Amino acid sequence: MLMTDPKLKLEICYLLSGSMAIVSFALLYQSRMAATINTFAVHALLLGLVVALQADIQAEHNLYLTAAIAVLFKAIAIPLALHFIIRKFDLHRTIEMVVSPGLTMTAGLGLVVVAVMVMRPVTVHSDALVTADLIFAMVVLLLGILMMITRRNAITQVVGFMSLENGLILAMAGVHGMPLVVEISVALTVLVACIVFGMFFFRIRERFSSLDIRHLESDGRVSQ
Amino acid sequence: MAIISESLVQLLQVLLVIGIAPGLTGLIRWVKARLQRRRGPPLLQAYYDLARLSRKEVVMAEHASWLFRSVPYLAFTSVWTAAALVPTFSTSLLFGPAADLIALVALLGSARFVLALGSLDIGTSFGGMGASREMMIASLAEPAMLMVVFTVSIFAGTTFLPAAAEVVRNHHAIIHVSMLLIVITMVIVALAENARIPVDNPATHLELTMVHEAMVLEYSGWYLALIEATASIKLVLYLSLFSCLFLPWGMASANSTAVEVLAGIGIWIGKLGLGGILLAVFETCIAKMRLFRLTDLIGGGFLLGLLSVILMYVFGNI
Amino acid sequence: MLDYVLIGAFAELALGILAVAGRRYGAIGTVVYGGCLVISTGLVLDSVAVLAGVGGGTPPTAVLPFGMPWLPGHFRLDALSAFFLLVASLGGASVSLFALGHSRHPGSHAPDAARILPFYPLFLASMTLVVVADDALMFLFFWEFMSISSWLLVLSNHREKGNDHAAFVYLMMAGIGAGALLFAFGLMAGPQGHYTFEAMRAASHSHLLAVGVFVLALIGAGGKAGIVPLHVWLPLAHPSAPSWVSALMSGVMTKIAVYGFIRICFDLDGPLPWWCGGVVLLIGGITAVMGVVQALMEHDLKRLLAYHTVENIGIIFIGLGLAMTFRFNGLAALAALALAGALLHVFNHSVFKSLLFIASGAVLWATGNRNMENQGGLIHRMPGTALAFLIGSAAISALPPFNGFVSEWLVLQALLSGTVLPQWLLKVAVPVVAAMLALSAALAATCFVKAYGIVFLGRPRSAAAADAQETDRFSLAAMFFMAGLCVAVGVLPTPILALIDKATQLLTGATMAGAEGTNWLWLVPISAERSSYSGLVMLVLICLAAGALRLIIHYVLSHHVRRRSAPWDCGFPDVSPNTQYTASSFAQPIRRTFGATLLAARERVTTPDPGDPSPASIVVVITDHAWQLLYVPVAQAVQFAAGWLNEFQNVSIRHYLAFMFAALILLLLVITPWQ
Amino acid sequence: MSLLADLGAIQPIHFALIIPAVAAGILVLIPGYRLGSQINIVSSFLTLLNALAIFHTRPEPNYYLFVDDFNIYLVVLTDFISFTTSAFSASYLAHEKETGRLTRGYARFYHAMFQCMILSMNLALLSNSLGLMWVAVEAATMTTVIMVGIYRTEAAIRASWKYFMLTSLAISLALFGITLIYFTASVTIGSGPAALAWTVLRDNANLLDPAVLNVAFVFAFVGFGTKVGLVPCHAWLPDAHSEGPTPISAVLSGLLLNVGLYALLRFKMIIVGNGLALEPGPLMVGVGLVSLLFGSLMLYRRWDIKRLFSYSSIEHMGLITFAFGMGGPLANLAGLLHMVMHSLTKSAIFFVVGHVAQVKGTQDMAKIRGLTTSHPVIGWLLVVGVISICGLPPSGLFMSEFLLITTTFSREPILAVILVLGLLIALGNLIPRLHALAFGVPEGNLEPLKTAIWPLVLHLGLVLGAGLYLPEPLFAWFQHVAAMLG
Repeated sequence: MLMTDPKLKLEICYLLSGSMAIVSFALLYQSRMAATINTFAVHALLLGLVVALQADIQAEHNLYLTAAIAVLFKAIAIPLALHFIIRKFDLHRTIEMVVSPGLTMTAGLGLVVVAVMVMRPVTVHSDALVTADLIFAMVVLLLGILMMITRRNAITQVVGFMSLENGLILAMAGVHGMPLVVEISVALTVLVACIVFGMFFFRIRERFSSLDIRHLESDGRVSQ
Repeated sequence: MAIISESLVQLLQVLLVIGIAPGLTGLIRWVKARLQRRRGPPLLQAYYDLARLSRKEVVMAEHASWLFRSVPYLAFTSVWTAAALVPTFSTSLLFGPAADLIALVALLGSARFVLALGSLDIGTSFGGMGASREMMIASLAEPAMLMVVFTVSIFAGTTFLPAAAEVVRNHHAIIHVSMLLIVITMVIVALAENARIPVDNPATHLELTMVHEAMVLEYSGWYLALIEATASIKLVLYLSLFSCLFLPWGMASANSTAVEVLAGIGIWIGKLGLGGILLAVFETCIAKMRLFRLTDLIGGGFLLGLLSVILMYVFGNI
Repeated sequence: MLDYVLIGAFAELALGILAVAGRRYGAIGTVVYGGCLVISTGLVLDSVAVLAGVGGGTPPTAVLPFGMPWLPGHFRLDALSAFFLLVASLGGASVSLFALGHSRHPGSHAPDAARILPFYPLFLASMTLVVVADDALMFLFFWEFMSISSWLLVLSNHREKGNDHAAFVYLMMAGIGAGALLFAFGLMAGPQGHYTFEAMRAASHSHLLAVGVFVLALIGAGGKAGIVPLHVWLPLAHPSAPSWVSALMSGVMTKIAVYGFIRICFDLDGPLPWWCGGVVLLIGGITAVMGVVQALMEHDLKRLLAYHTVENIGIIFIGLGLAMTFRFNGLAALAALALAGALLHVFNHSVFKSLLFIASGAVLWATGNRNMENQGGLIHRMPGTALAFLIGSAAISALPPFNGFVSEWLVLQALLSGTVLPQWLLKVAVPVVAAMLALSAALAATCFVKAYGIVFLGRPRSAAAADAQETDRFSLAAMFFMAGLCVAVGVLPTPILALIDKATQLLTGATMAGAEGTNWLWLVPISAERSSYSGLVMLVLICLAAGALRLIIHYVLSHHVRRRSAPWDCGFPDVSPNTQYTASSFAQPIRRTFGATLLAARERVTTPDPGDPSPASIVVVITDHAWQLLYVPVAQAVQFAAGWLNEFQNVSIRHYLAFMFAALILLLLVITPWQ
Repeated sequence: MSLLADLGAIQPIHFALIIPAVAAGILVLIPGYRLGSQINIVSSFLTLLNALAIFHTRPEPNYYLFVDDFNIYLVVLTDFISFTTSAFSASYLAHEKETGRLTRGYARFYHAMFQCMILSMNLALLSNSLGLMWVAVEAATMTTVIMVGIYRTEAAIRASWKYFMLTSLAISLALFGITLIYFTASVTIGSGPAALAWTVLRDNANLLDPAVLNVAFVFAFVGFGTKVGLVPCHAWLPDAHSEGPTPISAVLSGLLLNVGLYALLRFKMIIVGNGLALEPGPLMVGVGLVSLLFGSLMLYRRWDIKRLFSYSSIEHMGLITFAFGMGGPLANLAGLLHMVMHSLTKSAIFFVVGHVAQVKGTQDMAKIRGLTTSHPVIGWLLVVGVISICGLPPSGLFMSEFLLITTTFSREPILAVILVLGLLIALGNLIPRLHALAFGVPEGNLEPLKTAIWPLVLHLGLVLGAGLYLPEPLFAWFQHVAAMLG
């Protein structure tokens, strides 16, 4: 009854996608791993809601599937798995960030400005929702990358990567009737799932004691 | 008719050159001795030497090759040929057209080339030393000589020697500044090429200072005679060249009578004698130079020659 | 005419493949070299026929399905190509003859034939095809192919220390030159890509473009020819190859490079300003002097010869530069004279340099050693080789009546005619260059007195030299063939000049006065009263004099006796052959005079204290300034850049992500203003 | 879902995907690696035949799959090289198995993954829909990541981790670019598959919003540029090449880089089609030159032979990008030609290198000497390969570099000088390395190793043949594509 008002739906959708950007900031700010994972779960949940709303608004039933995938995998399965790994490897220590949170936040703000500067003129011809959606998507994307490059820890890097994927799905859901959205989101999920769980973590646990990718970085012989 | 006269003149010159050369050498020796308050050898001593040498038996190193034996021939013939090409007392020679100045210099160069080879053939240290030093001197003297040639030929507009002589005679070239410069160059070159003081001492027997003598140490008998003759012919050649380029007066020409030719011969011999006496005086006055000072002397001559050529190019024959 | 050339070239390519196929088969060497000999001889006849005017006036052309369909292989055989084809195939024939003999009894130190046989015919074929190529692609294709095949030949005795460095420097310089030529052809072809030479000739090149092409051609082709300071590869690469290949590289390949320069600057390129000729002139003079001085410092026989190649290339470029200046000033006849001198020297140098290299190859085979200090007295053991080498030395030292003198004489005559040039700078430059030429000629004579005297005369300085063996008949035949050419061209230059005249007419539109062949005895470059030369007359005179002398000595002094004994040597006891003058001691005065300034030559003599039996030693350090000033800094810069960038290869993934991110943000910011 | 519905009836073009898919399915089940490798070869060969069939009869394009002059030749090239590679990897794996570097299980896995790789690359090339192409590229990345890490050594896992992180970020960016394209297309063309179909986009490029196109191109450029290995996004490439199995290195250099470039060029064509958008040429020229210089400078100070040649791949990819950035008939022609020739040559070189590494038991160049003496065939093939990759005749790369350098110098002399400088720097490093590897006194193991030589003989033969003569139809068709690229 309340959700029948299309105007309101738009408002809520707008609000939710905006809050995704804010949660991205929260992710950026988080300095504890468990908290990071929980925050990401929230991020994914929001994504699911937004996509579901978009599905309702655009009457694109495929999007419901995407939303479901987002919620089930990103908001539930993966966070659980990550928690499991943390417990298993006993990583309940704070992440040493490369740069201070304050600086990171500032950089994030700068990225928001960039996103607006770039996307605003791009979207003048289209309606407000799509505009907002794309801008927020880009913000989430850029913040995700920023998170990837300001963290040393494999888990948090993967979290950052997944958050930027959320941004992508947000964008795809936002533009009207994009085909193959489901396939693409499935592909993205497979990407994360198979790589993150299937391959790396087990291998890395075989080889290394911790997940700190400083072990994975150097090219070995410097004399190359 | 012209052919006959030309060939006669040519033959006469070829013989005269050989005939006079030892005399000139003897004259120089005699004058030097006089200047040094010695009685000195008789004027004809050089002829006696050649005769005696040609009678003596030839002693040769065991491992002398065919090259060693042919060197005296080659050296003598090439210098003799060169001498045959230089207009001495007449500008109309049968082989005149072959008397290209550059070719002349090159011919003398080949004589030096084979002599140096001959001195290396025995494989003695002094032979090598002589060859090395001779070639070093020549490597500066020959370009200097070519500078002289260039200047003259630019002035005369030809490298054809008799024609050059004609031009010089008719234009009083000797007054030209470039000509004055190359006179100096020519003197230096002539001293160097004929192994005279200050470049080399023909009379020395101190091994370490020998240059030309060191080259011919291994030769004896009539080989040595040939080489001595070569040296004196070379001297005649240079003096004749000098006179032909700078004092070409009194030379007979194509259509001149026998009397004029005889006069020309007389004048030529006079020039040679004068040149010899001047050379003797000069040699007496100065001392021999150290080997590595020579590069300064001959190089200086070379640069003077270059300067004169440049002047010639820039100002032409005014 | 052209068809025969192409057939021959492709037959040689086939021989290369055959050599690979039949490498197990013993007599393959005979087959390959024999085939090359036959083909090259045929090409000689063909090119002479073309130059003699057989087959009409218009140069034959051909188009082969080769390269790209819209740019098939164009080939053309005009007088210039024909002349250089003559040079190339003449060298190829005689060198193949030598190799034919040499391949029958390879010495112990010879590289295995399997590494030479496949590439030797390819090398010949590529050189043949370069001169007949008629579009940029074909020209560069075979030009580069020439470099690669010779590079592989240089690598054929790859186990020898230092050869890989030589090969590397060689290929590197070839690459630089190829780049320059690519640029030059790119300029002339234009953005639409008119790559055929006809199109380039037809196109009207702007002044600036013409100068650019000239500079690039000077770098590209001149570097291949070995002009200073691009000569550094030459003394490294040429000696490292097997001797007969060295003969081809020095005698022929450098000439192909000269062909490239002439083709571009005289034929394809637009009108050049006057100073271009002056630049070539000066570079030629400097090259001549530097080459011969470095040769004097050298006591590796083959390196010495290689440095003399540099010198002779200098002489050739002097002639070319003069021709350019004369052509600019509209003095066609003088341009023809200078060009004829240069081309004749191209021919002569290819003959006597190949001769000297294969003779040194025979020496190398006999003594197994390239170092002159270990040779000596070979005139007794190998008289034939010694005679051939002597003639070659006399020819390269520009002594009459050999061929080297004729060409240098012509170049000098052209220089002496430089007084008519109006440009003041040239009025100063020409005499200076003339002096350089005179100097280099004299120094060359000195250098070959050293080379011949140390290697062939005196007494053997090593056991190997003491029991050296004379080389085989084929090799001797090859040597004497070329020695004969040296004498023949020196005595009667007019016929070959008549052939060259076709090329000079093509390029300068004029003909040299003495080249019509009407006056077969006298060589008259400008006019009879200006200057004339006749090697024949000179030879006749010398023979007459010698004959007369012989008669006198035979009859007058017939009683003379000849006795052999120990050498006199001022009475010093003859200890051992080591007391002989060595190459380095022979060169010492020159080293003091020229080397000290031009090459920063430094001697360090260490004499032991009295009573100390250890031997004294002298160390001579020669530095080629070209290396220090030009190549070392570049190499260091590249190394530095590589090291600096390498630091970015060992950072963490995070940083790589950051690079990507930075690139993204940067690009976004860049495009924002245009939104 | 929607995709399968829209694919329509089965056509030959579908077999390009079905054959590898089925083969992969089978290969997972086949335990024996010998049989597996044979099946691998057979199915790759069938794929190649199918590609030729497609080449012969073009199917009707729909919104998902299509064939045009540009992609079909890449498809044929891809399937050809995958075929030769499968043949090579048979003998390669046999040796790996003997030495025990690979267990049987992983060999099975390898074959399956190999087919998946072919599948995804074919899909990426044949797909008309940008979204589908993206999925395919992503799948290709996944499979290759797994392949690179297959040895499970620490270094291998490092390499594939790096590869994964960089490329997955990259394709995410590319996806955003695609989304933007669709966004603007859906406004003007109308939403639905048509708005993602490349043919439609190209034809209606002028309808699209230039501002959006600019942003989209930036994202696509960084995204797919990373797959191409352009500086500064190249970091994954050397590790992935040097740590994975050599056949995979060959496929990476020979094919996957091309796929990335192909995607990039499609975007370029859309941008160029729309007149108002920014000109992408200068960007490609600049990045291409930087990559060229960087790659050739990085050749110095290498000790690992595979790493050396992977940097050479960066160099050549830079060269090709530069050529397409220059544009114009000649430069595009040179670029296309260079693409093919580089793929053939570089994969052949990696074959040789694989042999060498197996013979000598090391990838350390300091331990490899005198191959032409100890192993003449491999050694001389290496010489031929390196000569070709240096762009010296008689190789096809000489042809392309001739065209590129001459035409560039007459247009932009400075750029041409930088270009040649880069090539010379590369030459100046590769040649001494070649001398050390192929010549001199041999070192290390001297026993011959039985290997399949014919694939690399075939590759180099093609390269040399192309250097001597390009067949008329092939060339005409090259010119046509060059004109298409604009």
